[in-house]
Amino acid sequence: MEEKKEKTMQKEKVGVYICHCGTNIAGTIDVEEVKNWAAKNPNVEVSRDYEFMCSNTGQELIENDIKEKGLTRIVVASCSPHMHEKTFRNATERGGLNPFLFEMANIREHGSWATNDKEAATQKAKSLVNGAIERVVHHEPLEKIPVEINPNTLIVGGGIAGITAALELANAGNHVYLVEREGTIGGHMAQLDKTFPTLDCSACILTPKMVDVGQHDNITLLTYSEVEKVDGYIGNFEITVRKKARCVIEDLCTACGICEEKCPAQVVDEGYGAGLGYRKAIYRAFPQAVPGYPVLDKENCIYFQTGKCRACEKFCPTDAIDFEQEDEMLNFNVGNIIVATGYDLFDPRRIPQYGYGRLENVFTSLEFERMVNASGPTGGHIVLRDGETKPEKVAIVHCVGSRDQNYNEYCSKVCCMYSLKFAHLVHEHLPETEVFNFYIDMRTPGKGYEEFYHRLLKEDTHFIRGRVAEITDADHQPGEEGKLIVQVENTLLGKQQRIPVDMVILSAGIEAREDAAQVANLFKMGCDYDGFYNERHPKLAPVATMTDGVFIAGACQGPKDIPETVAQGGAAASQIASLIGQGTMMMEPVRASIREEDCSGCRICNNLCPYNAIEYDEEKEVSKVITALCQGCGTCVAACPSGAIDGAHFTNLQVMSELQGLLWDVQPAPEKVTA
Amino acid sequence: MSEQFEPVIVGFLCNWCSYRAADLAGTSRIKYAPNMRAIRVMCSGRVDPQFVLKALRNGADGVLIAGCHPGECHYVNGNIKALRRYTMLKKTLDQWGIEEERVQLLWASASEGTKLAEKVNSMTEELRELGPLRWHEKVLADNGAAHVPVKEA
Amino acid sequence: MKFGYYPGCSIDRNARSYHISMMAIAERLGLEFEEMEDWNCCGATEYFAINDIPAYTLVSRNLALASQQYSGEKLVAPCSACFLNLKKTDHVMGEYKEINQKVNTALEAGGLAYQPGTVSVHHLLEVIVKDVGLEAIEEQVKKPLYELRIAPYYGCMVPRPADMESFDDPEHPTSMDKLLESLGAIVVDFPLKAQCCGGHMTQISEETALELLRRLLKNADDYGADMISTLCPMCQLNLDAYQGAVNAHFGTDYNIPVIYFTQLIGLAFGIPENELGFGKEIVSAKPALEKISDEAPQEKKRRRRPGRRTGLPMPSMPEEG
Amino acid sequence: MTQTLSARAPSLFEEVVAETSGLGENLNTCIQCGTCGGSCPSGDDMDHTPREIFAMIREDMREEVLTSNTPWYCVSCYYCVARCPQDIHITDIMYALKRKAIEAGYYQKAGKDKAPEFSETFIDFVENNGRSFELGLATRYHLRYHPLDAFKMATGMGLKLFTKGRMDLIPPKIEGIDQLKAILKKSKELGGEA
Repeated sequence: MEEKKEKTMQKEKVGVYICHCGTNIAGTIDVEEVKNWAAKNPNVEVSRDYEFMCSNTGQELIENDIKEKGLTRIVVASCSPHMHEKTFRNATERGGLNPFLFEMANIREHGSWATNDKEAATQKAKSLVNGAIERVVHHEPLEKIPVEINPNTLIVGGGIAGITAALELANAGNHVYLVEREGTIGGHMAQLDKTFPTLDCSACILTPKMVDVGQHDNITLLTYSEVEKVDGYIGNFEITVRKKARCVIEDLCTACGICEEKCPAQVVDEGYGAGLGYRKAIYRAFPQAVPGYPVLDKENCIYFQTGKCRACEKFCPTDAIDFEQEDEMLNFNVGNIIVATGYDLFDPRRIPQYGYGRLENVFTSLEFERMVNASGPTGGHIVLRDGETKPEKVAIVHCVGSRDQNYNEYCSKVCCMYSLKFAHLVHEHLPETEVFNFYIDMRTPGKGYEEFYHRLLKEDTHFIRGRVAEITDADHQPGEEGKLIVQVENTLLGKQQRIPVDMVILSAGIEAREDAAQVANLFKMGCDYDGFYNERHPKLAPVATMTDGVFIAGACQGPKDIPETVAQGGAAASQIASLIGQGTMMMEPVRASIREEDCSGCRICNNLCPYNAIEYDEEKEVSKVITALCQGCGTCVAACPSGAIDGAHFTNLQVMSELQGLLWDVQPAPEKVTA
Repeated sequence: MSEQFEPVIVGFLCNWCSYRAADLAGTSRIKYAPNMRAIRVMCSGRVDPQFVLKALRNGADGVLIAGCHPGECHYVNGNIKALRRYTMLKKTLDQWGIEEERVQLLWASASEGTKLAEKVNSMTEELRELGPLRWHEKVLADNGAAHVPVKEA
Repeated sequence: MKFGYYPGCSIDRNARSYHISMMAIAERLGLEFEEMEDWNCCGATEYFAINDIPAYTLVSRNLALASQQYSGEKLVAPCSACFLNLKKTDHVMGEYKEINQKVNTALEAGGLAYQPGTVSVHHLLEVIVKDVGLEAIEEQVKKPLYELRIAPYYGCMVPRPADMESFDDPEHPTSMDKLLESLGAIVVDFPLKAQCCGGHMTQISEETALELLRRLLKNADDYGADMISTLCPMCQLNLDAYQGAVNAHFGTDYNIPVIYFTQLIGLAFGIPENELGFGKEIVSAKPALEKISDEAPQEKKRRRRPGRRTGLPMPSMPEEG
Repeated sequence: MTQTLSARAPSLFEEVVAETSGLGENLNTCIQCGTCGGSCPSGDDMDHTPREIFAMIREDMREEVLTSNTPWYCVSCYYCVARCPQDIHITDIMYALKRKAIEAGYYQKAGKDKAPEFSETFIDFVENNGRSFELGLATRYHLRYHPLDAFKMATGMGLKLFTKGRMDLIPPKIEGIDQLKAILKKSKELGGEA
């Protein structure tokens, strides 16, 4: 204690830089005032403000000041350290100082953006800057720890994003573990019939890629599997995957399909079939599934429920059915991870006035995709729920569950386009049928998208501008009997209209996966308010996350169409390829160490460490940190009764000094103490 | 309007969840009481009870410790350790007559910007009601006044 | 169970049968409704059209009285408009400081005060379904309403507005459906169950009002309802007293009695009709009541899902599992 | 609330929001989707849909808005409020428009003079007795404004209700009527027109 006290007196030359961030900070915080105030701190040599500290010129300011004015410590007050700590550490290093002699004050996220009260924001900024100055004085030079990057990659989710990324990495010669929850890869894209605006057959462009994945030497495909545990950090993650028992011996199965044919249990296919068709209890989602071997769904299997049947086993020509099969736990190491878990379709049952689930002939968009698909349950015929009747009038309702504060405030981005595609498909299949598209605003930004809308205008679709208020079978007027009535304000006419139709398609929006929050926690990512994963930077780092080595791609980050999803899958893969190319990565030196001379050998810390990184030296009767295992959480530092453990970059002295600096304006006057 | 007492709260926020929650509150432009000043620690398990005491002694009216949800700690279970220390610390503070609202513990994941902001608001409101802490009068007065100078000198 | 009771102006005369039947079933269910002393009118939908602060103030006098007279008991209102006005005023005073301040300044002139959130306002249906519970109701059923086809009518002000915590779905409420089913009755599909009866429109634009009423009657009739079950004096008055006017105006011949759900509960409990206020309705319930059978019907519930293999599967609804 | 120092007269939008005491403040977030107009049970009879009224308020079309029959056809069923994707308190805005129309003396022009008259008669009773009174309300409202309807009322439905024992002859009155009057007097001083 006494020793450190003396250290505080030692004068460091601190450079303080207050960023305006355009008006992001300067609009709320009086930057000039903070700068001038900071300059009065005895340790501060230079205090400056600048428009954009993260710009080249901003960084050069720091570099030049270090060189010209002999600064020994740097403080930048700007955004969150999660945003630009790295940037300014690099600048500090280029100036010739150890990068850890730098500290950041977060006056944007925690300051100017969090309040409109200019006076309070300025006061808070002073405190944060002061805390950083008092802290940085006690910083010590540290060296980063090199970590080797394991060239293997884990990709979670076998939709088009995961498939794209897997092929990119595998083709470059890297090994990929592709983990998919369902029995086959393909994702939502495999469920679609045509793709807008070019109307390519979705399966035709997707299945060759699926086959490539299935056959690739560099890809370990784990379907019907889920990631259970993720340990470690960039370069060396330890992954545990549960490979669920599919009751099929993969080595023996020839994917002949006889088991499926013979299985007597038929259930509604809520997965791939979107609830519109049936499947067996042992099934492949669709004939082109990759891998080709089926999955046995125990909940619906007659044998598992009643103890009798075993038809699949009886008929299997290669004895590939194994009812006793158990879940398997697989462990492997990877250097990087891509999360590409996709989206859930908004469940329109949440909007009761649209009648889905109550009114037979109200369909979801995915149901319609399956219906209009030639390999779907109706053989591609557009029919009502009775399976026969062709609709004479079809309503397509945009924005279901999107752009609505009661459900999701955001626009789902793809619905306008796929609704137009639906209108076109109805025209194509049933030329006599009238189609009504109900929209709030027609959103068609994208290559060839607006042109597609114009094509539909020529096809004589009725476009009614108005958000549908309700869909009912309660008729009021002649002509409405037995119909579904779509009630809407035609906002271009300013009139309420009731339009009787035979079929309604609800263009449901895109939502984050139901379990997005759990998955985010598993991989240490953040979710936004809507449950979509947070990218590191909305503009400049769209596929990286706040956790090094974990990347995201596709609709798990936000609503996206296929081209964008594919682009993200590729982007994530190329970022990882570049890390693999570097071979090593420098890690934060935030680690604990024990001062032998102060250690009493009480061993409290030994059991406290979650990584078993502290061992006891029987001979010397002291504890020791195994640096390679230590992750730097600091719980041992807080617990040591002798204060013998130092947490590098988070020492007691550093934290206490920051604390004292933060509270500069409320410190009780010293004379009060003795009063 | 009369001059309102504005408490100063020190927030110990863990690097992985709650500090990011505060970042998210900012990026989402959620406006909340500017009364909390944050210190970033790697884990809520790093929060040494003496940090809290130092904060109160040095003029803070309250301290918020925030970490990842139980079971979601970046360091396995550092937050549980924080909870244990917090529980013991509260007993001590209680004996000194320090109101329990002054030191609070919050679980906020990186996506819970709103939750963090709401907590800062509610805590600020509670501390406004309680008024300034006045550590030196409350804790050190009477018997306390005697021992401070003795020990240090 | 003890509750505070805000009857509302209609209960005294027009909706007497609501009050009578409510009290009759309360006895069987062990419920005690203690009427608020010196309550005043809630202003219905009229006061807000003239002056809003006085309108909130008018309602808040009742809330202030309730907070004085009861010690934490829930306040029950059987009338939809009263329920909404009481609940909304409490909610708005809590959310909007300016309104709270003005209302309390006005209350002070009468020596009263109200702290929003103190009184918990509930509609009678909510109390029956939630606090009493369907199991307790079923235990009391002595004469099930077998074969009686009922259209459950909720109207607008009980399920909505949705921004305050509502005990049922604002678009597709089902609590009364389940209640009536537990009495043994057949609940018909009634898509317009939460549509508006027109409220005071009968006094303002009869044509508009009659059209709204016609739709409701037609919809109930389309689904073969023997009667409409209601939970609001205004809905009852409009559908019952104006049914003749609807028939005269549109050349229809609807003859659908409109009965309070409390009367139906009483009936199933075996309480004699004359002790439940039957006979006060203008469209007589007699013919409908004669349809009640002693035998449980064979097929109990309507099924909407088409059978397997014929046609396409229907999406399942949460309650169907 | 009244921080604006500008000399310009308040726009209709600002006035309407002020009239709702805050409940209508997100009216400016209307995205003109028409959910309200589509949901309205009496939308057919309105000369402008609620959505149009909101657009007109934004464009400061004072006279057109305040002479519109739209608010008077609102039955307060709250469908629009429950469904509005922007969480706008439409019913309360309609109430506010009614009050503004009465204040501006515009409501006769809306051709819907019956509604404010009915409301005023109703409130007369409540303010003087503390309770409403159906028979008195009906006869007085009709006699004062629509004598022919009063005859129809007395011989038709009113008679039926009367014989069923569903109408009072004497108006009910609360005990604390003086207290109520004092409270309402004060509230009117606080809440706009007295």
